[in-house]
Amino acid sequence: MTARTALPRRTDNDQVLRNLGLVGVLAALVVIGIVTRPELYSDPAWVRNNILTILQQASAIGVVTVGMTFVIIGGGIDLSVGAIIALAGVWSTTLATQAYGAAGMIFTALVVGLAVGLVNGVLIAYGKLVSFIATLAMLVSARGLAAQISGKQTQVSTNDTINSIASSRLIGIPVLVWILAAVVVAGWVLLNRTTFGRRTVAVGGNPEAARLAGIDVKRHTMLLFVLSGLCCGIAAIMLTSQATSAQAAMANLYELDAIAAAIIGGTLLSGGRGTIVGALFGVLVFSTITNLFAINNLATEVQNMVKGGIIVAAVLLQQFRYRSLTNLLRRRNDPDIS
Amino acid sequence: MTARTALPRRTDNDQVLRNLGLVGVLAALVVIGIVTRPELYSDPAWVRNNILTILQQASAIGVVTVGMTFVIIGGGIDLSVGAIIALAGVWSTTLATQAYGAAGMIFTALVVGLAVGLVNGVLIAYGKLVSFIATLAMLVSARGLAAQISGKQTQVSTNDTINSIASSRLIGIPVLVWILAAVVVAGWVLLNRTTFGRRTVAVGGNPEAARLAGIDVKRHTMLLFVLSGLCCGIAAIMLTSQATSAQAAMANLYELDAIAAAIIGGTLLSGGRGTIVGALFGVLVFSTITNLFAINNLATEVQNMVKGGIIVAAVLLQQFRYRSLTNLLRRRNDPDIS
Amino acid sequence: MSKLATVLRLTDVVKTFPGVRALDGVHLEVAEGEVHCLLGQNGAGKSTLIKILAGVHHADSGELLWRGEPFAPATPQAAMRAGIATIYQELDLVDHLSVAENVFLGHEPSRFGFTRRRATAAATRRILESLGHPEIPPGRLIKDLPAAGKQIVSMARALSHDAKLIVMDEPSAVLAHDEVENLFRIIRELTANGIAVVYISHRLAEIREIGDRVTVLKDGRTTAAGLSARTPTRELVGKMTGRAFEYVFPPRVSTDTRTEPLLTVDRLSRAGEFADVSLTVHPGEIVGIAGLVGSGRSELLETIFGARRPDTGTVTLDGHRITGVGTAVRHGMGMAPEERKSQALLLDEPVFKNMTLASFAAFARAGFTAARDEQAAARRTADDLDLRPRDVDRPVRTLSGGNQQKVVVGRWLLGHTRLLLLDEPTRGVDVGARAELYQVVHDLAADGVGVLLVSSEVPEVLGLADRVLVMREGRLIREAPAGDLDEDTVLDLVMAGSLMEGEAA
Amino acid sequence: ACTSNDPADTAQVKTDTSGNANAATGPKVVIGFSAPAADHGWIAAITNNAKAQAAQYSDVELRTVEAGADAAAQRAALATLIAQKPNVIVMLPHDGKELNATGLEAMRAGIPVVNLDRAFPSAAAYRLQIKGDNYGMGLAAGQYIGEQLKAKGVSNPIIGEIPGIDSLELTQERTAGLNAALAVYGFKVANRRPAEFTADSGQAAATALLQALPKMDALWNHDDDQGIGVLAAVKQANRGEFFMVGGAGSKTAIEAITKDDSVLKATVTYSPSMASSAISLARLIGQGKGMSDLVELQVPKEITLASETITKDNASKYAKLGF
Ligand SMILES: Nc1ncnc2c1ncn2[C@@H]1O[C@H](COP(=O)(O)OP(=O)(O)OP(=O)(O)O)[C@@H](O)[C@H]1O
Ligand SMILES: Nc1ncnc2c1ncn2[C@@H]1O[C@H](COP(=O)(O)OP(=O)(O)OP(=O)(O)O)[C@@H](O)[C@H]1O
Ligand SMILES: [Mg+2]
Ligand SMILES: [Mg+2]
Repeated sequence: MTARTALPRRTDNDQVLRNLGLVGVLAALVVIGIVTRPELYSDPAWVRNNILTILQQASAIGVVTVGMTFVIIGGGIDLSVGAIIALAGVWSTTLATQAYGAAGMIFTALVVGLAVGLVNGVLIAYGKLVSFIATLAMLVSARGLAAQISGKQTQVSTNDTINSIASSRLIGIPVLVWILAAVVVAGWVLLNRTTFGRRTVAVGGNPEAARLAGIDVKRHTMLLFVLSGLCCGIAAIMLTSQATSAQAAMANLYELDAIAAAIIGGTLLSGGRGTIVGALFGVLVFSTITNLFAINNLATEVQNMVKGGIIVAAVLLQQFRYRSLTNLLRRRNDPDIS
Repeated sequence: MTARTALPRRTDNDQVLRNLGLVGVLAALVVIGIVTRPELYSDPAWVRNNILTILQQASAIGVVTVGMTFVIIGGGIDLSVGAIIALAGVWSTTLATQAYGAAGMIFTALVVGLAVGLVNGVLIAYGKLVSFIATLAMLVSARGLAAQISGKQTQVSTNDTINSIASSRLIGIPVLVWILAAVVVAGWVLLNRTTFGRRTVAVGGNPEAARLAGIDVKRHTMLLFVLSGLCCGIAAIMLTSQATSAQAAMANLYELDAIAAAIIGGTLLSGGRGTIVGALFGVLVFSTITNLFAINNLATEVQNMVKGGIIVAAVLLQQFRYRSLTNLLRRRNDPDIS
Repeated sequence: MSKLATVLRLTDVVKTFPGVRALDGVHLEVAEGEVHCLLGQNGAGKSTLIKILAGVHHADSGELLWRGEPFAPATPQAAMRAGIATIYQELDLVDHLSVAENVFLGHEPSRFGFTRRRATAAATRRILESLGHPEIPPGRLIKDLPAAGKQIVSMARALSHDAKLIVMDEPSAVLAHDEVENLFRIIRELTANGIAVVYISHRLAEIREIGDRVTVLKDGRTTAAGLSARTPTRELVGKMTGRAFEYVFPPRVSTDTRTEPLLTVDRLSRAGEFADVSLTVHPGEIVGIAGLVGSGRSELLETIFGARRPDTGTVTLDGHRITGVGTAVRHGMGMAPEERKSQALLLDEPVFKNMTLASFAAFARAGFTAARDEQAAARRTADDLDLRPRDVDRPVRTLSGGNQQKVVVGRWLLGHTRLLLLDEPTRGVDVGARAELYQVVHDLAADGVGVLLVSSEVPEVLGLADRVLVMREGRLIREAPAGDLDEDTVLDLVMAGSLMEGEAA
Repeated sequence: ACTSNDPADTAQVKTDTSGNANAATGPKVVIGFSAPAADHGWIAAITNNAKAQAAQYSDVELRTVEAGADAAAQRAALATLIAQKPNVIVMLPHDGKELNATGLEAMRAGIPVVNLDRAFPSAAAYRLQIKGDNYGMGLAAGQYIGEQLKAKGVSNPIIGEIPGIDSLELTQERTAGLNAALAVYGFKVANRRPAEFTADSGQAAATALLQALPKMDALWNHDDDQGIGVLAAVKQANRGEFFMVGGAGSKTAIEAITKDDSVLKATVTYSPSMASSAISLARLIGQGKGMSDLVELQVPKEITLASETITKDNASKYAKLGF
């Protein structure tokens, strides 16, 4: 029995290895970029700029993915993220709201995000609806409401403060990237260093055990959807700033992208396990793929065909690395047992 | 104690009650229709025709939902159904395929469906990919390939046999409805009366238990995706016949509709439980909602807002009926116990 | 003892689940600082009772007094706040949280919502040390602990609360002999501090050793309250079952081991789990494997069954190489695994479908299942195993723990099983049913079925098996006919073993 | 010459490149081109026309960048294009408002932008705006329907409408045009079921519409691609008491009008030939030339193509233009 103490903390390793796998995938994508467009990659300024562009393109969906990761770890799913963004974006760019200036617009987007998340949360936690159905219903409704509010028009943001968020930099790094970084760090701390985060894992991993441990599972579930709604509110501002406008169809299919990024990053769709860093890597993989296609100017249909293949390859590669390295590590660390 | 043998099979009761709930929802929708458009509902011929139309419009998605229900009960999810339909539809309407006549087109659609399902199944069962990711990748790739094949054009079917499927009737009932009925009956028998169905429930409910009971979980998982692919192949023919054409963007978002219908019908998203009849009712609810909106000429954005509400109300109503009725039935049947 | 104050008093507690009256007038009185044992057959209502105390279920009627006050905890949290901590029968831990996080789940030491990880780890280490398990790392994830380690963590969790009453629902079921001693030491320390313990176990010997008083439940009613723990077995069993019978092993007809072996395991190894294991099982023979928890027996059984791939070595059943579960089952091997919930049961499915999970294909005709035949066969097996309730259409989830175990064993009585692997088959099974299970195993053996049995209860291995293998740290260190061994020898072998090493077969 | 005014004198969708001073080879012009991913015949035709037109000129190099599935993807793609500094950029934005900032960026970088079809709100974001007339399209359809019904003497007609994706602004404009034209006759739309520019969605929308209107006099379907499904639905429902007007002017639609064997009697154009014109004009802008039929020395800032009504009578003239 005493020999067991020597065992490493296996899963932390698992996570690091999974993430390493994703870093490998990212590296592979970059190598493909270098090989196919050497002339671009030979210019350091271009490379630097390209990295920032990739990060910037990943920022809004990255923020959404952080919220989604919490929801999935907590045992749910949120199909309404894209719709929440649209509703928050549209609401905060109505003429009436724009009259209150940037602060009013930001406030509106966040409150709309929180409110819709709250409705989701209440329906799911207390109305006992399956989250898939409740958020699907919300997807449909919120986009409908957004269309109603905007009169199906693209609403242009005339607020320079808002519009300049997307074009400003801080210490050479785009503000949007800073926002993403802040959300990721906050998400990591929340998941790994707070009671809220630990309880999220418990609620998703074994709700019965969580209940027996005295956790208010319903309340916690509700809060997870509120959190996701809040992230959507933030993302709505980011996207509005990027597009200097908002419309009912914006952030289309973000739900799929966010879920896919979270899962590729190692979050278990059935809940109880997941990592914020992995989710970030998942987002970066997707955004790097898009970049790679753009610099190679692939036709969209070819892009799509290839993209599916890359996703599969990425996950396989990651699994492969993960398994073989895990085995290696196990052997090395467990010689005392056999 | 012997009195217990007289107890109804609890699980079946639950299912029947859930389905009763959905029948209630359907009835409510019809009542709303009658109240809002009495002049239409006063014409028996119109009513008869309307029922057939609803069924006909539900037929292709219904077939897909049967396959999806199997996949979900078996613990997976298939996001690629819409894309498979598009690929099968496009492939079977290329000029080269159309040259082989109706049989060639049907054969092509079914083979494409089976083949794509097989690829999904192999990736998931043997490549150990999460089904969400594998089928998402397939979604992207298959639509890309469909766009490539069709040159992004709408391919018109010039085959009269194919085109007439959608307009033909048998004993006064549209052929498409017959196909749906056949698939539903076959699906019901397969799920409830065969070893394949039993394995599906076991594999989805507790894969480890299934494995330790000697079931080849991988092979079975693979077969489930093949089955779903086959259903998509059938649906591709049905849709092609209805639209007398196929294109890469056809059957857009069918995956969401099919999953939602299955879940509303009482299938557990986490696997191990589900009913074909429930899934059919789920599809009918959606198709009746669309019909109700049409006859009342609701604007799209209002439609969407209302639709979300109806979905939530339907599930809540169903839960409510289900709980109270279950309790009633239980009380009535168990007098010997207290 | 009798002058100690009563802390908990239950009168006429009734609890009905849809279709079952689980509690039908329960009385219970627990005094400060005593170990109060709850005894009763599978499904008698013990777990239900303690879940009412823990705020998980709510009584339909009846009176609960907790330290003189009426008490009806609405949530587990309320019960914990009142000073009642519970170790549940089903391990309810979160796989992807660490040991420390599980111990303090729901009442994490924190500052402004931030967990104090060092403090949590230190507190956990202290508790684990007091439990005699300083080797369990607080930072280790639960999923990486063996079953016994999980049980320790469950105990640590109960101790992490400042409880006045600790309820333990079959805590010893997954513990080996030495661990049980350790558990008793802790219980004695607790009671010395005035903490009351409600202790549930199916092992009468344990109740004798640790218990002060006993309350017996039968079919949801208290049939005897406040008996002395030293009440004769015959009387206790009588109160539990309404019948009188002993914890006995039926006599064995000797088997002819000169026949060709049914199962041959040749130098099987899996890194980190077990090494160089060779053994045989003959038709009609019962072979028992004794060993400490964590000695690798479960892994060995799973590897023989083909559920794990061996690093080296072969398994042959009747001349057929076993390469996977599929071939194993096809050639007539069956296994009742250790963790029934995660490894064996479809909880929402009815009993009969669980029983026929490995054989429904054999009942089927041309791929179409024969539900009626399955039900009839399952009903017969339910009779053989004394399943309660005897309703094979009820979802397994609603069965008590012991009855669920019977369903798992019953699965392999239905098919054409020729070699049965049993991993802790009587865990959580009550005395009466245990005797029936032993009889079933003997009948199987008499029909020529080979049985390979793993059990942490040495008397069970010695009483049931013809031949005993002793396993320690992944190696077989001794093989002998059961008659040549006694409990002390086996325990010595299992724990120390050094003296006997040379004798290893 | 501008294709929209006189399509008959061009080979399908290419402008006449001979017998015209502007056709003479000039300095080399690199034209960057971006249009949304096409899952629709019209957009596919836009890209094809642009490529075909560019191939006509020896002094034009066309660099197409794929614009992906949404505005964000197109922004990213255009960022890489701007970095390559082409002489002119021709783009069909996913959404003019959402790509306004990108248009400004290119213009600021000294690259003239030709906006195809979907206007930027800011005039500084483009050098030339060439677009179809969505409102005019609805107007034309409404006028045709109104005239026909008036001629038949129907006083209280039941009119159906099947738009494309309803959340798009262009759909809103088309609907507004239709309603305005019908109002002149005192008519209005009885039921409106949007589809998604695909044939199967057209079939579904039309089936629902036909069910809601057991008797109908006229139907405007915004898009000929989805119209394939609409016509199928009409046949499947065994209906024929009304006439239908299409939109965009696809080859199949023009053929059907010519054959006159279905309810489809007319279609109002929204021709993808505008892409060809855009390339020609982009070349002129790049070379600093004007349009030879105009007195002005430079290409004008805005060109809006008229929407024409194709009927059986003039269908032969348009046959070549169908996409
Ligand atoms: N959630 C539930 N729903 C329906 N019936 C239940 C439920 N939980 C327990 N029961 C039933 O209540 C009765 C008492 O079960 P309980 O778990 O309390 O027994 P137990 O005495 O703990 O048995 P064991 O020794 O096997 O653990 C059993 O008949 C069981 O089937
Ligand atoms: N999930 C796991 N992760 C890491 N090591 C494990 C795990 N499960 C078991 N082990 C290791 O495998 C060995 C055997 O464990 P196990 O508890 O299954 O043995 P056992 O003899 O079957 O005991 P039991 O009486 O509990 O069945 C031990 O060294 C244990 O540490
Ligand atoms: Mg119990
Ligand atoms: Mg074990």
